[in-house]
Amino acid sequence: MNPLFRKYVCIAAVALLLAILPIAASMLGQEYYISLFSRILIYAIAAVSLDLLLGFSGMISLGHAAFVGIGSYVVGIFFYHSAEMEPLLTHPFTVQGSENGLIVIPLAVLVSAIFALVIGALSLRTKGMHFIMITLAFAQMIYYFFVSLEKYGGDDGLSLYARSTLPGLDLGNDLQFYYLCLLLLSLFLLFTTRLVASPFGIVIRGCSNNERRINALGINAYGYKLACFVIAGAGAGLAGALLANQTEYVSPGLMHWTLSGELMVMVLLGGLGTLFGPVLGAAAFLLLEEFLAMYTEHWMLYLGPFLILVVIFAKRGLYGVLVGGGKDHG
Amino acid sequence: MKKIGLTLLLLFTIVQLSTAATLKIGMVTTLSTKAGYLGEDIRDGFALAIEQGAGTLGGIPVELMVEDDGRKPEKGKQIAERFIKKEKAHILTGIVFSNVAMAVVPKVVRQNVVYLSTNAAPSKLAGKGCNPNYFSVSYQNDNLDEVVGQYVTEAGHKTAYLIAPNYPAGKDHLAGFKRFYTGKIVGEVYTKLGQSDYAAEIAALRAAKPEAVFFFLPGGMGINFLKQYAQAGLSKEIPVYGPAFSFDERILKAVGPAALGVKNGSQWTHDLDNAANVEFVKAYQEKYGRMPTLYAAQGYDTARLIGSALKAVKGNIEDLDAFKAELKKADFASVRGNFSFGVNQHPVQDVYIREVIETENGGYTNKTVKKVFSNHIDAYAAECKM
Amino acid sequence: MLLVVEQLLNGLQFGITLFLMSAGLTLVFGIMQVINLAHGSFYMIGAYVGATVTVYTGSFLLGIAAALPASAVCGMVVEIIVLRKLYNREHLDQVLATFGLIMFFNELTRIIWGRQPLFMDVPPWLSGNIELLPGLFYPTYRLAVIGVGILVALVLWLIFSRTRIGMQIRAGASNRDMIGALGVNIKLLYTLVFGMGTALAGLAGVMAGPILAVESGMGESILILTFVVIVIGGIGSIRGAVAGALLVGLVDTMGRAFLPALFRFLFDSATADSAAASLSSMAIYILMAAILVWKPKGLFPAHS
Amino acid sequence: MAEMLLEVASLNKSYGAIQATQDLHLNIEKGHIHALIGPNGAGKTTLVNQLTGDIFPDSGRIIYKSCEITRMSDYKRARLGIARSFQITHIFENLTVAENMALAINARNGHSFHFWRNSLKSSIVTANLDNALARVDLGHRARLKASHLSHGEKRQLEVGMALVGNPELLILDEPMAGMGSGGTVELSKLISSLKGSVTILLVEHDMDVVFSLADMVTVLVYGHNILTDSPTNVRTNKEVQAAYLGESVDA
Amino acid sequence: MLKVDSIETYYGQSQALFGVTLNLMEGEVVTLLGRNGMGKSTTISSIMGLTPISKGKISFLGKSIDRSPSYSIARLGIGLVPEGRQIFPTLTVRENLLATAADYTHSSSPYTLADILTIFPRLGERLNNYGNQLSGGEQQMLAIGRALMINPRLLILDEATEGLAPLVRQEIWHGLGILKAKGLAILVVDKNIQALFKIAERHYIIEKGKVVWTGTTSQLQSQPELQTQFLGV
Repeated sequence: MNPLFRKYVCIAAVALLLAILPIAASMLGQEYYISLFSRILIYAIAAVSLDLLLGFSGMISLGHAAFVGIGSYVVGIFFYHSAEMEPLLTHPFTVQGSENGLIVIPLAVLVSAIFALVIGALSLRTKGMHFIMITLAFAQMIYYFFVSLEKYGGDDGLSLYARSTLPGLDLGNDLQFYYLCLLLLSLFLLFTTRLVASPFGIVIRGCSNNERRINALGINAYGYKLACFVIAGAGAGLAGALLANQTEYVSPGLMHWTLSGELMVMVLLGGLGTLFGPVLGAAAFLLLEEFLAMYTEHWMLYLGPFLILVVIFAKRGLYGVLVGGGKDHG
Repeated sequence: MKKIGLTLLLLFTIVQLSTAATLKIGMVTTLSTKAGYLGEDIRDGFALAIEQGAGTLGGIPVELMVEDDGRKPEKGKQIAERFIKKEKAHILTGIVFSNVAMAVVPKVVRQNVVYLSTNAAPSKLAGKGCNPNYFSVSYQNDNLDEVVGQYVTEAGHKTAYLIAPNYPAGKDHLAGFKRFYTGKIVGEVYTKLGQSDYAAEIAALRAAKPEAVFFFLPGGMGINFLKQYAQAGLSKEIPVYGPAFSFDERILKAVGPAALGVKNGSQWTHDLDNAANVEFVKAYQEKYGRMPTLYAAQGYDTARLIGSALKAVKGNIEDLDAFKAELKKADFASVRGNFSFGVNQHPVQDVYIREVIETENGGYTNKTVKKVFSNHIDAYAAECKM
Repeated sequence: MLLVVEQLLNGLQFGITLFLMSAGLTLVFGIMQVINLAHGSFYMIGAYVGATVTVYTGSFLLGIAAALPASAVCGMVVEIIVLRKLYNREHLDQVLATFGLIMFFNELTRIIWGRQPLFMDVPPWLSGNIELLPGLFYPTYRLAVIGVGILVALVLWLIFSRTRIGMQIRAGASNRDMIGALGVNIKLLYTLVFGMGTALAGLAGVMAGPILAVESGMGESILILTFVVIVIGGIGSIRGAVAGALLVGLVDTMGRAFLPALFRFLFDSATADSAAASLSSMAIYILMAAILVWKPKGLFPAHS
Repeated sequence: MAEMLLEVASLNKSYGAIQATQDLHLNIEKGHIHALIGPNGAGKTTLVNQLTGDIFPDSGRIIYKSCEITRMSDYKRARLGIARSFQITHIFENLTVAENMALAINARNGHSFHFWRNSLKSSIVTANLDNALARVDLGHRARLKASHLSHGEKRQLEVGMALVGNPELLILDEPMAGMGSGGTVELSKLISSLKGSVTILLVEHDMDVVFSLADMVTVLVYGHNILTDSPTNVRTNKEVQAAYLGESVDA
Repeated sequence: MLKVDSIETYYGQSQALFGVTLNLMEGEVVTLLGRNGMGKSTTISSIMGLTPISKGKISFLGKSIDRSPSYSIARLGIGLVPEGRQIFPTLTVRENLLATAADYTHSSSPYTLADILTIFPRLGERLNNYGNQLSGGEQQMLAIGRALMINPRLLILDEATEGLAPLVRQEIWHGLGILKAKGLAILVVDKNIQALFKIAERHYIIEKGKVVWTGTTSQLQSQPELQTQFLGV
């Protein structure tokens, strides 16, 4: 089969499956899977955003979960203030809490992007292993900050008691929430697919291959990498905002470095440098975790070596298995 | 493509499996991570009660589904959701940690499912956040600190030094102690969550010269602290106190002699003299070959409470309100002796001070020293509007 | 004043434990360019084996004697089976594969030793306190840890500067092909170096056993600190590891010891307590970020 | 007097005890193909890297179009019209040939900060891509991933990318390295076709190429400019002979 | 002693050697000549096992070495003085000499530090300097000394005097003269043909990955056109 054709068939098949899955699940009386798959879609957004860093720009961030956490806390904190009828900020101007998804979700994306801008601006001064570690350090800082943030529950986290409101939608309804996630994932994939093929995208991909050459062409690689870092952070923030809604709960646990590690695993499992791959990776990882844990308490004993095997032998991940082709953008 | 097929296959297998007739109880607990033994004990205590009833609780056949939350709130939530939506469980239990409970419980109880806590009982769920579908069979988190506060006051220590991890539960626990302690607090230190070395804190503590030290450091943190405290030679100089969490039999095994003589607060000890307890301790040791911990006792009590209510409603929990009413009666022989529920459906029970002693075979355990509170009600009950 | 001295000692002792961990990790990274997240697992293996043997035989020294080869052998087996395949791969692959190793080892110890922490006590001949200065008592065991750390640093220094194997290791770090072309079996050398690094981690683990809870997953908390140390110090540099370890040990300890008092001058006590606690838990990460922003390759970059 | 495009004065750079560039003076006349030759280790690449801003000299000055650029960062120099090809092929292996070229085109035109539009479909790219590819004879390879090109084609792409946007100074660091004879001829033709329109600093070992193309040749030994002269004079110079063939030329 | 039989070598996809054949007898000094980029260094690194060959055979002292790791090739008795010297920069001169020293060939009188210092007295003054503090010539001497310290039967020098000052070259040629007198076989890559005429018996000229000419010193001297065609300026 022509690889390109095969790729489109696969994407269409997965898209179709995702579209009909909740309906099928309801018909079979297995509504539970709707929420599991909402979670998968959300993690897929986070994984795709991380793939922009790992797979396309060569920036290995071990602190990506921090942005997921920040996004979720924005939703959580605004919800908390809305529920407690207490202004979030009185000085220098008043900010009220909100449960409105049209406000809090974009705000979550924005705040994550701002954090990514600051963290990225500092981290990108370093390279290689230092970059890995400095991103980890920033994530740990944010983690400990929220652990000790008593007002918002610290390590115990914050319960939301309801999902955000959106005009014309009831997010409390798992089915509607699922389709919102699916829509946002699709839009995010569309955006990132265009992004990596855009002039900006080829600069970014060039950076991962040869930063010196990018500079020799008269492009300041730093600025582009930073922009990419910010976009990835914003994507993670979007995932965080949705995750807060899905679990109706936020906690610093979302920012722990092991979660960053798991996001990396999803990207790799699905296929590094393929935007579509991390979606599969997120699904595979969460399903594996779910079902392995059902069969054995010691599921990590199997997942660990499995990961190593994937790293050593199946670099292109699930995407490579399905589509066959090497790295590409799609 | 293969994977999708696999998923579908799994889906159908699960549909087939989920058609058994027994009553399902979902246990979300922590089996992995460093704290895995807590969940293990809860599960084992619970399972013991089922085994004693030959696969039933109160004569009603039950199936216990246990799954590891890995101490991750969202994972706990995920499992709970599966138990409810897929397995159609009406009773959930088992959570060890407050943060998991805070993520899982509010959503669960809104879905008309009964949740019985075998351990974590954060203040938020005891006061304003109380719910008719939520029962704590263990305690309210602060109880075990309050009893120590009272005891330290009674013991005549005029100054105390407090240590807890820097997170809300740590602050809650210290607040519990302070609620009943009337002496002077000469130091209140919050440490990093998961901290392993306490040399700096111990040095500062020594310099502050308190008459007593109270700490809340669950799990490995407590082991580290106690060992290092003893190594610094302080255990002979300044008595240390804490809630039972750092003195269960399995932790004591890891702490060794460093904990000998330390007094701690608990609602249960293996030597409590009542028939249910004697039977439980004996049966548990026979089955698992180790001393039960308070977590095991909590798991066991929870199972037996469920049994008593199931028996009363003859296994019909479709009428959930009737079932809850029976639960609330707490008509079972608790291994703790006195046990009833308060308005917020948290225990009204006796709370004791215990002391760590060495057993004949060189192990370590607790012996009851004194009953400090009788029919103690938690501090948040008044805030509960139910 | 005595308190300050005591806290400095505490910082030193913490730093030295970190050094034992970092030395191995930085060697492995400096020479083989491989990031090993599983380094903490060898610390855990050292602690578990040490605790088991110590309890079984009643001898702490036998515990150490068993822990070192156990962690070294585990390390070398892992090197041969997994890491050799990753030397020429990107850091990302190494991070992920060793992340898998962490999962595996944590679960394995849980299966072998059960879920509850193991007991390990200070040997009687090292228990008690020593009066270092009038009024300053310090636990003997912690002094012993400081002593062992300094000894290890000296031995490492001797190995590196005085022995042929040390020269070959340094030579291999700068030019792998050349050292091979001069008749040195570089693969074997790497395996040995890796084993040495994991043995040091095992030593750190068994030394920590009497002070800390020996439990599954104990490696992760120290692992992150270890990475902080070697990144601050400059990856691949033993000198950097010494400097980074002491810096992290001191900053962390001093922050915990004196920030609360300092903050009480500025805020009311409740605010001061929690602000100081938050800041001291973030202190080393702030330190690391600051150093990297100032010197992106760490304090003593090895390949300058 | 002819107009100088690049002037290098008293440039020094050392690595440890090795003086890689030693009191170096060099002037490159506008429009010339100026060759830089010298034995291995003479400091040619070190000099190139200082000219492009990859590394900074210890002392000395580099003046480009009467503007001092000694410590200007690499990407800013590129924007001033200094383009380079690398000694070791530095194309983007993970991009297609067309994308490589489009990257260069966008970069030269300051059109890279677009997130949405396809990189190959912007007007500036469509207007220039075919020409740019044709110039280095890679039109038929446009959709191929660069890693799949032959060595010679990679070098052609390398040079082609440096040529995009018509730089004023083109620095070619051993463009012929590792090429078969056919490729050498192709590339020589390309370079000679640029003569006059672009100033070129050519670092090359292949003396046939150097002497057939260069207007001026500089010989570098120990990081020092021992001679700058016309090809004919360089060819017959004793000192150069010594540098290449050893001191005992007359032995 | 050394037999290289029509080897082909690739760097990634680009072929560098197109069937190089050469051989070398015990005690012989042979040169490999050719302009830059023609495959001389690739030939050397293929012999040393650093760049695997895809076709052909290499044997040393009758043992096939074309699939051996480089350390075992070295242990058979081939000492490499690589292009660019590749001194270990973080080791002192003494350490550079001692780190890998070994008597792999069970020589009757293995080299000692003192022997090396006799051949290259200049190194004696620099014993405690680090590799990166040496001048190019000193590095070259050190690289030769380092290779001798493994007591090779064959010494391979890649670009032995490239970029060195005339006086330093003299010192190095002088040192090689001593080694030749001791009966060591030497394969040398250099452009400095005049000096090579004095010590080498035979020559191979490589052009575009192939041996295009081979013959003795007198043959090469009698054909000056070869020098301009393949080597000269």
